[in-house]
Amino acid sequence: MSATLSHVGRARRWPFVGEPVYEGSRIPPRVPTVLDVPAELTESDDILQVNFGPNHPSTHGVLRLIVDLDGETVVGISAVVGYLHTGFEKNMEQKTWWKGITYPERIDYVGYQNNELVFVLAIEKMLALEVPEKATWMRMLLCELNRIHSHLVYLGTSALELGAISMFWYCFRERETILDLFELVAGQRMHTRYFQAGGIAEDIPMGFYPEARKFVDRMPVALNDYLTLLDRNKIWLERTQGVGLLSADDAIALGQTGPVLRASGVDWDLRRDSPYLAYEQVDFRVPVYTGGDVYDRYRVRMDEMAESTQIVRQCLDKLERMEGEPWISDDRKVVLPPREELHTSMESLIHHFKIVTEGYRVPAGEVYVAVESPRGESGCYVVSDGGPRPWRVHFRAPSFAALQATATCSQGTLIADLIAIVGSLDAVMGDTDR
Amino acid sequence: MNDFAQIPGYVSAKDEHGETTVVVDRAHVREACTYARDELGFAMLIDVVATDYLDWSAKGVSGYIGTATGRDLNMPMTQGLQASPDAKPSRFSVSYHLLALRQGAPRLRLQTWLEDGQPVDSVISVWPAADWFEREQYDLMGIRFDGHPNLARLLMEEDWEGHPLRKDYPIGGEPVRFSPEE
Amino acid sequence: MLSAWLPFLIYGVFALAIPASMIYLSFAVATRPTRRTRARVIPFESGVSQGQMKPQRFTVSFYLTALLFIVFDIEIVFLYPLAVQLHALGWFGFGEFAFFLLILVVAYVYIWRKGALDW
Amino acid sequence: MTARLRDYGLQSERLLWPTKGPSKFEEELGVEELEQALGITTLEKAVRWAQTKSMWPDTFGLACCAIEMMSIVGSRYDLARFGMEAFRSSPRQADLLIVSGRVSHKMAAPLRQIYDQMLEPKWVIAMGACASSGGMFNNYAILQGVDRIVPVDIYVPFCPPRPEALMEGIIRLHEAHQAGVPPAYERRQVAT
Repeated sequence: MSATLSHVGRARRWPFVGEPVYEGSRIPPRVPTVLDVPAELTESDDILQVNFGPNHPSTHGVLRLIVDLDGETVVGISAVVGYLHTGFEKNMEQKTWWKGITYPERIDYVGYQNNELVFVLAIEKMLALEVPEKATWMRMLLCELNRIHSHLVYLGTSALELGAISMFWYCFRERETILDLFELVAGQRMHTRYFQAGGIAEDIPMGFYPEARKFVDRMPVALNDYLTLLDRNKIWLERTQGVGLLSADDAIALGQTGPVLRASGVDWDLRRDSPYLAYEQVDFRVPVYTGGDVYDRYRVRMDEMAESTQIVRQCLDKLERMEGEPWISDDRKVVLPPREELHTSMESLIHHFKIVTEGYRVPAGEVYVAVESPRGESGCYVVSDGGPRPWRVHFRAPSFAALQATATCSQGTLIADLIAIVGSLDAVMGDTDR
Repeated sequence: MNDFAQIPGYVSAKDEHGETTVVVDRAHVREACTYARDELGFAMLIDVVATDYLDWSAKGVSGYIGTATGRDLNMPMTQGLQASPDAKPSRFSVSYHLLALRQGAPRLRLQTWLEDGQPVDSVISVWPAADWFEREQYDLMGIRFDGHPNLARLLMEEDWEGHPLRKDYPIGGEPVRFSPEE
Repeated sequence: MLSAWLPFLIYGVFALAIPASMIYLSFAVATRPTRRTRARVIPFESGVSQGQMKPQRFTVSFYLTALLFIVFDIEIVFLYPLAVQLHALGWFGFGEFAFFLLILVVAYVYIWRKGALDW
Repeated sequence: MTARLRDYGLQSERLLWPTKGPSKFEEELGVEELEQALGITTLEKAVRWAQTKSMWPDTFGLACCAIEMMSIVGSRYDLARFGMEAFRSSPRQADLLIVSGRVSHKMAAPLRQIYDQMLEPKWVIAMGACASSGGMFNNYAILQGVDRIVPVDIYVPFCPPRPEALMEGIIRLHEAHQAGVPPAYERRQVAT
């Protein structure tokens, strides 16, 4: 498994694809997401159909896999989703833009900052609103912390499923420090609703920088703990290497993005290839592995955690030099005027009243914005008719595409490997069912 | 960037907020997608989205005079004059968001317009990723995709009637009681 | 005679009393459901079970693995008496034990090479 | 003579908030019903004590509250202090069903089947606003509150509830059961 950490340098081979994991394509011919039981097996009725149902410890959330087993090997699989369909898009059409910002966090409830960011970026793109630099850097910092948080939840739960139970407690120890940082900044551990159309909702509190520094120094040590626990653990290597193979072409054909794509050898990361926020001013490397199996997805996510820690460190350096800068844009048509200004100026009072009662208006048009969330490309397609409410909001869910690869990855594997594969695809059901 | 006129079934193209949208005739969707994938190099289908424009410009919308480049600050908001947004060709729009894995991440939106009940060719043969995307749009918006091997409800229950994301489908849920009297 | 068997008798009484009390308590203290007991009967299939699973045929590889386990597990029964009397038997006992194990190792290597162990 | 529930050993309010008067659910229950429940043999009390100290929850993680429910098992909040760290995955071995997250209509039938397959005595905690009342999703897809299909013992507010909030709910449940309050399905004569 050759590992290449491709640098952010100008010289770049597009897109670097290592030696193929298997020849041809393993996508099931009839329906790409359903693996049919081969004909000769269906007559011999020792095919056992098992429900990896909605309430199953190893499917992260309410995913249901109908698995046909010949003894221990998986010969047929089809995923049933929709058990957590919450009708986000219908609800957001009823809410004004301002109120709608709190919905996207609940979609992908593990990488919630990135989801909120994608909706806010879509609003700002339509409004052609420029955001102060301090807000951009703070958003980037929180999204990277959220990426580490999401990879820690992935590592804790999928290692727990494969028997490495102590990993759960190790990972959740670091996760608690990240949630403390979120709570320090925005007052709540999850779903912080800290991003506003035009910047961030509040200024950065006093004690945030030293706390974040402590975390950034602590994280590499913790990452080293996880590596010593897992990387030379024979059981872990045996259970993950060579399991759930996905070649680069199949990954691109199935619309995979994020760690699953980078583990199959395609060098593609939105933060570097179509930079948003201030990612072009930050130096980080994109881990790419060519094994295309569960082990390489684990290694991509581990390296990403290390890279994200470096990004957080650079954001902290930049932010500490930006004391006293505005943290939200001063365009009164969209952003609430500060409280004290209301007592003195009439216009601010009118703006305040208009924004609070009716909500600010976004010019008519349609926009698609994509962001590199921990699971892959999380996009937001927004159509506005110029009124205070969005006409149509659609979220492109990376987990939705990731689950389409279950049929391709789990061909001929044992049922125990199926748990490792579903864990490695890291699909969050809220994201899949929206 | 080569212009998109050669796409089979090409109707019109527009460039807004830095995104190119090519409107394609409903009957040529599959050829257009194959052309986009093979000649233009859009290797990845990111998303299939259906939008319902039922009574889109029925009631006026007082708001900013939205210009192509976004809001025009010195043009005051319409004081009460109901500016109705521009009419749409027909009720439903199905947009295919494509992404090319190349330098600069070029993106393209292939858009087709159709009325209620008109089917669209499925693009599963072009990108296998379209399987669930199309099933979801069929389930929530009621767009039929011909040639889809397994077009069934994906998110809602199998025996659910109606397509929830349509504009004429009620939001459901319950009226909120703010006081215990009634 | 009784004194020789007394410890065994006490051990037997305890071996009977503890499981019996558990069984009795689980009936005496349990609260019986009165309505909707159909759900108790059907198997738990993570929430979506339609009813009794139709009897399934299991593939032969399960049977093979079970047999191999039994073969290599029953030898423990022969080692218990040896362990108890090892000081009396001395080196002769140890030799017998080694020979006994040698046969088993040969059998183990045979089935290993035959590939009966991998699924 | 209306004896307070507090006199029967419910200490959680007193510890946390000494000046607090009787909590709402004491009035809701009324003393006579409790009097009758408490006039029970000591074996019953011992059984209640045993059941309280090893109430095993069912891993019923639905949405964002499941992530907070997971962090309760973590080392900082540590549900093991209440004898509850063994999250059982099958309802046969679970006593407590923590409905953590929003319940969609498609998930209602499996939820009800899992609740039926749990053995008595069983309890339900509706964790979070979405499980208690549908939360901010008042639409076609979400069940407006899980008490439409299962009798609920404890409602935990917030979205998502902090681990401390869920533990407050769990402590309340333990104290109520220890004090003799019957589970929800008996109190409300609902199908078990």
